[in-house]
Amino acid sequence: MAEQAKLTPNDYKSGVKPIWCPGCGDYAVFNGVLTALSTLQIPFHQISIGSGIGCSGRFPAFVKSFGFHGVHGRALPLSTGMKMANPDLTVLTVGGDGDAFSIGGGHIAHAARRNVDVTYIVMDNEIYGLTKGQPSPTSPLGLVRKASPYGTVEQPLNPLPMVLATNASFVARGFSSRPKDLAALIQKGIEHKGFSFIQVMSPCVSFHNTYKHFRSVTKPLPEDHDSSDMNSAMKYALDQETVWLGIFFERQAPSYDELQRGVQEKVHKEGYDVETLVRGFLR
Amino acid sequence: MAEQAKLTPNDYKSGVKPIWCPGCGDYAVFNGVLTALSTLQIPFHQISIGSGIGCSGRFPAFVKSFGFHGVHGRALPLSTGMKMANPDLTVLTVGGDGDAFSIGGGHIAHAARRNVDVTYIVMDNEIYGLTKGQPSPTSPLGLVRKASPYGTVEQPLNPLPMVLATNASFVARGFSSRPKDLAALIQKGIEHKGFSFIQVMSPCVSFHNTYKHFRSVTKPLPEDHDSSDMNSAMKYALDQETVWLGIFFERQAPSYDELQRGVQEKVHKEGYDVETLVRGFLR
Amino acid sequence: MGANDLVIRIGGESGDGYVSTGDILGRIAASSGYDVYTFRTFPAEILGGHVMFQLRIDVEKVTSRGDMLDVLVATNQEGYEKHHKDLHETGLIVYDSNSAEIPAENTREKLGIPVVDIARKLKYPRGKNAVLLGAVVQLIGLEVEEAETMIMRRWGRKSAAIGEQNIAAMRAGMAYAAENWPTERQFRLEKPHDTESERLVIDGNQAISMGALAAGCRFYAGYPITPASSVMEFMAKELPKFGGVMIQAEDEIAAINMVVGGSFAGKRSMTATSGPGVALMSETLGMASMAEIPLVLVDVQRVGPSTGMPTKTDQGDLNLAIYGMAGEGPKVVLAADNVEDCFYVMSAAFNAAERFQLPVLVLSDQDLSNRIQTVPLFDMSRMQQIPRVLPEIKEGEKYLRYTVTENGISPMSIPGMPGGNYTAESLEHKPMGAPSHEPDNRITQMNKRFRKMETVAKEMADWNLFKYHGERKPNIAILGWGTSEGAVTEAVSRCQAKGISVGAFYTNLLLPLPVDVIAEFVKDAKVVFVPELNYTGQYANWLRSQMGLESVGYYRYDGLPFTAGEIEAEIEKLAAS
Amino acid sequence: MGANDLVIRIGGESGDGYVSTGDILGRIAASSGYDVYTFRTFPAEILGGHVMFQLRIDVEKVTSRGDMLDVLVATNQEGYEKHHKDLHETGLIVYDSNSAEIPAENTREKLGIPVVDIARKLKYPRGKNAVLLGAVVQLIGLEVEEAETMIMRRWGRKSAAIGEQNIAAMRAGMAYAAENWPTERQFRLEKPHDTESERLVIDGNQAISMGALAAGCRFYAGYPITPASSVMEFMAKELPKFGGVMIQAEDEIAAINMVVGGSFAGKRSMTATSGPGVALMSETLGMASMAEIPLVLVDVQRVGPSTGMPTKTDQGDLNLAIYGMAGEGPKVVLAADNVEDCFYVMSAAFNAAERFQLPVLVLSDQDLSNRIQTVPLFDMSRMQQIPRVLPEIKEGEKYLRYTVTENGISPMSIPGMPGGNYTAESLEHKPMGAPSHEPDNRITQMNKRFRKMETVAKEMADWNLFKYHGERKPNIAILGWGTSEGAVTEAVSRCQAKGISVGAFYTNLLLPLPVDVIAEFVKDAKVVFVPELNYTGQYANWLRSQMGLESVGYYRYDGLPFTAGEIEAEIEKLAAS
Ligand SMILES: Cc1ncc(C[n+]2csc(CCOP(=O)(O)OP(=O)(O)O)c2C)c(N)n1
Ligand SMILES: Cc1ncc(C[n+]2csc(CCOP(=O)(O)OP(=O)(O)O)c2C)c(N)n1
Ligand code: SF4
Ligand code: SF4
Ligand SMILES: [Mg+2]
Ligand SMILES: [Mg+2]
Repeated sequence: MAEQAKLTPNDYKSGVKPIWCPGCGDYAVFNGVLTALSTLQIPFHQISIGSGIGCSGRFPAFVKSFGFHGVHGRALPLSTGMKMANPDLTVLTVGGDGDAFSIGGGHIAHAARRNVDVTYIVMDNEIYGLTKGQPSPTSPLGLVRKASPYGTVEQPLNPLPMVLATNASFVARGFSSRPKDLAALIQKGIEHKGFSFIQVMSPCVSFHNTYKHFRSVTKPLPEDHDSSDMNSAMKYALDQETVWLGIFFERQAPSYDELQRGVQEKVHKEGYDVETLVRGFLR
Repeated sequence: MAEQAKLTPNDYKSGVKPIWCPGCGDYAVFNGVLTALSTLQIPFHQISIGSGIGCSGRFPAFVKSFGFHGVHGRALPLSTGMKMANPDLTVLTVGGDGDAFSIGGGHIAHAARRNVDVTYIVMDNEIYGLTKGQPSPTSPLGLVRKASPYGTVEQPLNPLPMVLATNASFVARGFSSRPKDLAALIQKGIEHKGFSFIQVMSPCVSFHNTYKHFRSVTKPLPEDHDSSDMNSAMKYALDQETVWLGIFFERQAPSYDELQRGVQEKVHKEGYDVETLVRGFLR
Repeated sequence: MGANDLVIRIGGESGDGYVSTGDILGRIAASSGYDVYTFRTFPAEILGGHVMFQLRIDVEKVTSRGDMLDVLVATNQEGYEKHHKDLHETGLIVYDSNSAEIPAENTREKLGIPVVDIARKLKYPRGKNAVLLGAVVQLIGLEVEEAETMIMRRWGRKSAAIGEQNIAAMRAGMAYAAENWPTERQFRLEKPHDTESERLVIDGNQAISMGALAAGCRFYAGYPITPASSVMEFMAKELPKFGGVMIQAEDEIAAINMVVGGSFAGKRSMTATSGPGVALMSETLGMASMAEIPLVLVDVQRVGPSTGMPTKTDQGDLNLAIYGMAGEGPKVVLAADNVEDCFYVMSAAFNAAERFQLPVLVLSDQDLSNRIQTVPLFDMSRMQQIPRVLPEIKEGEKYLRYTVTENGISPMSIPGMPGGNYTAESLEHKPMGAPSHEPDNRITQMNKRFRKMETVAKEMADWNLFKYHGERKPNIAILGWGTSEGAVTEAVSRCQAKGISVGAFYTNLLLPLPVDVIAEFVKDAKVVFVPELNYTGQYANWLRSQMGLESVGYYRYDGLPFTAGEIEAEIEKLAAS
Repeated sequence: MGANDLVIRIGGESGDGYVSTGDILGRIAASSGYDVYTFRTFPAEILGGHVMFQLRIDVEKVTSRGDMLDVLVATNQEGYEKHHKDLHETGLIVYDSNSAEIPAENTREKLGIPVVDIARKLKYPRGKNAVLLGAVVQLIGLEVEEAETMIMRRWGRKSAAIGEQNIAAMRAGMAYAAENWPTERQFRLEKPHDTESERLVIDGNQAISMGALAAGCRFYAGYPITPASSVMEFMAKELPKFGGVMIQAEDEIAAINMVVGGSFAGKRSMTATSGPGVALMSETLGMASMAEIPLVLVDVQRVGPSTGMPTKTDQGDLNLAIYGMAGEGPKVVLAADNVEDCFYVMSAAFNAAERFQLPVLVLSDQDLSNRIQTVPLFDMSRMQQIPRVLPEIKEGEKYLRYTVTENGISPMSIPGMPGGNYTAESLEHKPMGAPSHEPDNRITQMNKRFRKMETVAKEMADWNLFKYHGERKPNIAILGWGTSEGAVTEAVSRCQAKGISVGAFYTNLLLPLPVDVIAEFVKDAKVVFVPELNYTGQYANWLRSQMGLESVGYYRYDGLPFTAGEIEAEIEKLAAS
């Protein structure tokens, strides 16, 4: 084989044109992923991206990699299946805040406790983009939309403390307006062995444009934040004033595929086959 | 009407005999609920109890009240419907750790952020009782059961920090071996206007007997814990050594029915009816 | 030249406002006394992308989107390329001559309008839409006053000045068309036949929502999904005004369980979703059937399977509605046949749910949900509410929730009723509600529950749920359901005019199927014809399974509704063979 | 007196170990060369409560649970009260005379054994079960050596001493029975006909699990649910030994999505659940159909709707399996007819899934899942694997995942294949996988996907999925499916012996229905008889919808499996009319 040329971010584009609105925050995430993949030089055929339904869920088709645009809210179980059936793959999971925290809200804790080695990037625009602007679980209180004509009365969820509380092994937050930091976070998430959760504040220019807001309230986590300290991570995550960016928490722990491989090795018996198993049930 | 005699805890028994195994922790929860109801002297017909499937899910039938033994994992949405359609009711929601944190894991955050005025009592036995002993999301690491013959490799979830992270307005933990404290917690949960979450360590004597374990690791929350302080609540909830008992966190906030009533009052128009509405669409 | 009926299509870039231009055009026609019927497509892109808006205007009742186009308004080159094939030989192309060029091989009449130039001249570049609107108003002969009123109502809503600017642009468009197009070649409509009667201009989802409110719905929980979201949004706005509650749930499973809880607690409760949501709800639907909880679920069908084509129409969920349950329990399935029907069918749905204590599914579809139609003002006297059968609670006697009765209906108490306490049960249960797995009790309760289906069939036969079009004893008997009614009705009329013996029967009630009524209708038919918007012929299959009825099918599954023309052609083929 | 066939039932308190006593009895008989077949009930209580265990022993093949009892072992009063009505007039009651009293009006033979006293005398009160076991072993004439071996294998597993104590108790029971019961009145079984051939003693869920492993399943995700949990538990134990993975998911929706992901990534993947789980999975099943993902879903049916009666059997999910999808897409539905079948049907299931790239549902049921049967050692040569069609990836050419082919099967690449990258798509899509809502493309892809169903019908016709019992051209043609096969087969033999022209046809393949094969079978029949364990006659309905076939139904829906006797009676009624 000829010597492999270094793959550029552009090489990771599938050629399918993103259908996002001009200015959508998801473009920055897209570019961040392309950059991270090219930095890590992961071969196309070793990448697999699972997603649910939403503007953000359209992501996989745009990347030159394997992908699966599944049903709404089940991107994590889908990706868990991929990774556990084929641990050699680099698996990304992508989707929106509705996909992740509303219909799919039950799955995050379980991916976290298994420590499935996938990188979950949630493009949080605090709105349902694809269905044209209904409030999402992260929408601010009082948001007026067609589905909330008198303003939402439900408190927004703050996903980071919730994910931290699952003891997930990598928890971070990025912002589409800080593309370089974002690309670096995504890269670190991919490099992290185990479950990586990255919330990206990714504004929806069409139904809830929050660029200005987040530009004013975001800040990189202070230098002295110790990302192995859960209490510190929790404190910054719970902060109601500043939306901190960066890696909140990180710990090393065996990933689910490693743990399962461990079990396989433990129970491995030379020459064991279905015939042996069946004969164990002879009368 | 004749003067109402005071209702005793026993009066709140429906007469249907609980099918739980002798010694099951759920009996203590049952008694705690009877006691709380009789302390509060809530009339039978004003109580409604929603549950999912599990040993614990059989609960409603045993109480003299309205009840709904629904499907697995949906006790909270079911109860939300009850309360919001009929805000005069005192609504309890009961179920197991599988019902609550596994199949139903996506609903807690939403009941919390709506601040639905129901009291959710999770009988956490760290096991699937009704289906005969499969590990649950709260089962300890390494638990060997038929479904985990080589020991579980998934980290257990710690529900309290997760619920705290949703900013739920009342978060507490009890233990079946402390029936008095438990009854008091349940009473406070019912009195609290808004979403009350009570995790009860309720051992399963048949498939995972944890009485001894919890007797040794539980302790009432220290006197100086300030239950309005989220950071303190989180610290005690995250504690890996001691399983603290009591009210971790409590805050006053309008409940969902109050918020919705607010909207109704705001938009109320005298004389408005469907005919008026329809005529607004005349060509 | 004067026409009874015109089909006008606007093709262009989404986001440029052409859809709302089409909408205004429809409202001008409607307020002038015409009947209108709209049809549109959605782009693949989130914003932008090609879109078309079609409007049919008739001097009297219009029931389908129409076949070929009389007027094509091409706002850009794509607008011409994509649609010119659908234009009548005698049709007219109106186009923005600043943005599109009509190729030499075109044989149709055309009128280019320098829309951009005209708008620029008015110093109001955003007036492009109004210029084109004016041109069309002029060409088809609508009243300028009506047009001005509508423009003010829509574009002038936020600022009267903008309204005025658009009126000026509209007048400029009119003037240009008047100057550049000979009066005798105008596509002038005859005067409308009925300008007096009160008529509504609404789409199917609005009709469903108003129907639900009129039927007494006071609790709604839902989850956004195209094309059902607008029901939820309507209810969000209106329910609080009626003291009701609408909850946007975290997912469909939560929504349906909230609905179950709301209904249990005594409120008429509903949700609306589309296929994927119905699939998710099916576990709880079975529970509602078992626990005997009234509820209404509207399925606004879209193209499946799975995410499919969310903005396209289909009748692919009939199987799911009828059969989508683990195990077996009673339920009722209804379908709405047209926009007007969407209103009244909700009354039947809630009454069936409450009367028989079971889940009721109502099938609508993307086309019905989105199309705007003129319909007669609703008749509220048709919305009588049949209440839940409440128990008489007797002192000292235990109330038995699942009492075994002859008609299967057991009086149902409501939380808050003294002495009425019981536990609704998803397990098989005894009359008092406690779980039981005794074989005999099981048989008794199954029989009781299924007796409700006989009661449903008996009682609902009188609920005005059947429609006949054309002959009552035709040679060609058409059995259709739901959204196809309009196109089929029109095709039946046309074929009758040609001397073909044809008639169509539509029933809102699909489960239980009114077998006797259908048998009577098809008794003397030479052929039974079943057109459906799906691949496998689900209704034909249902008819065969329920009554052994053989039929000839005609299936469309490309996401588009039927045209009257294609049904007409099929009928003619059958008549000829 | 020597019998070919004995039906023995033990009735008593759950938790007292009588179920495992029955189980050991069965294993003694099986290891002695008899054919056995068990049937049991479950108590309502979590622990404790009344339970019965039934065992049928035959000198040759046994296919159903039997009709009336030959021996009733009553371990307490309830054990007598609940079951004595099911005892043959000539049957024997063996009872613990310390715990139960047989009322005077009893007309059957009885043998009271002071079980408690005997056990106490042995200073081993827990030996009660072994005492009773010994009595039965003696009465029906099983070999004492086999009995001792089995006791050691089971009760002596943990401690040899306990095993020995139980053997002593068993011998005491034998001795008591020998002394107190005249040899000539013993219920002695004839010698078994075949003691040589290798036979397995397993239940349906074990057969399914082993079948899955033999069929190459290497990824399993599931969620506990009665009566499917033991498949998951079996896989948890065995899969890691084969380098596979079993995940207990957080719910059924997660489970099926993991399975989709696992299959997409290249492993033969499955899940097993029961009705409520299937309902929850139906959204994702539609997605698998759309995205063309192979997967196997086993539905171990229980009584519905909803939570229903989880420990009772039913055939109520056929409709759901066939029709439970939003919109329309190809899938395959299979049913297992007996315990042996459970093994082989998994091969067909995985081969169909992989070959045709679609979801395959396998219907089993509570009775099949739990009953322990002697079956011939599995023939591994019948488990050949048909692989997925992989693409040939060509340099510089874009791989088209959903290529339009004649047989509908598009070569499917696997993550990890260089150049094979594509996106599996739940939206309607173009051949390369990108979403599309173009009408023409929709038609092309729908046709392509549904062509797979024709290919399925053609290819699977040769997969050995049809069984005939009795006459091939009978007057009374029985069409059954699944778990009823055993009882029906037995009834057919009995009726044939009485000179009735009767035969039964069973197909594992229910969707697509092998219409031609069935038509051929029923061609000359006077009547088609369809017995089912459900209320509405789902298979009969399916037959009518697919081929207009009219039939006489016989439905049982009380949670119990058929007996051969009741089917026999129905056949005789039909023969007489
Ligand atoms: C089961 C199901 N329910 C609902 C929908 C409709 N739906 C599509 S995307 C979406 C939410 C989109 O919001 P989010 O996940 O935040 O993604 P975004 O579009 O904002 O990126 C919904 C409700 C669906 N496709 N499937
Ligand atoms: C949809 C569905 N899936 C699975 C089941 C089976 N099931 C019944 S109870 C239960 C879990 C019980 O565990 P938990 O919720 O902890 O309650 P416990 O019995 O321990 O009180 C399961 C999985 C079901 N009834 N429905
Ligand atoms: S609607 Fe919002 S989220 Fe969707 S593509 Fe447009 S900007 Fe992005
Ligand atoms: S199995 Fe466990 S949880 Fe269930 S009733 Fe018995 S002790 Fe309680
Ligand atoms: Mg979003
Ligand atoms: Mg539990």
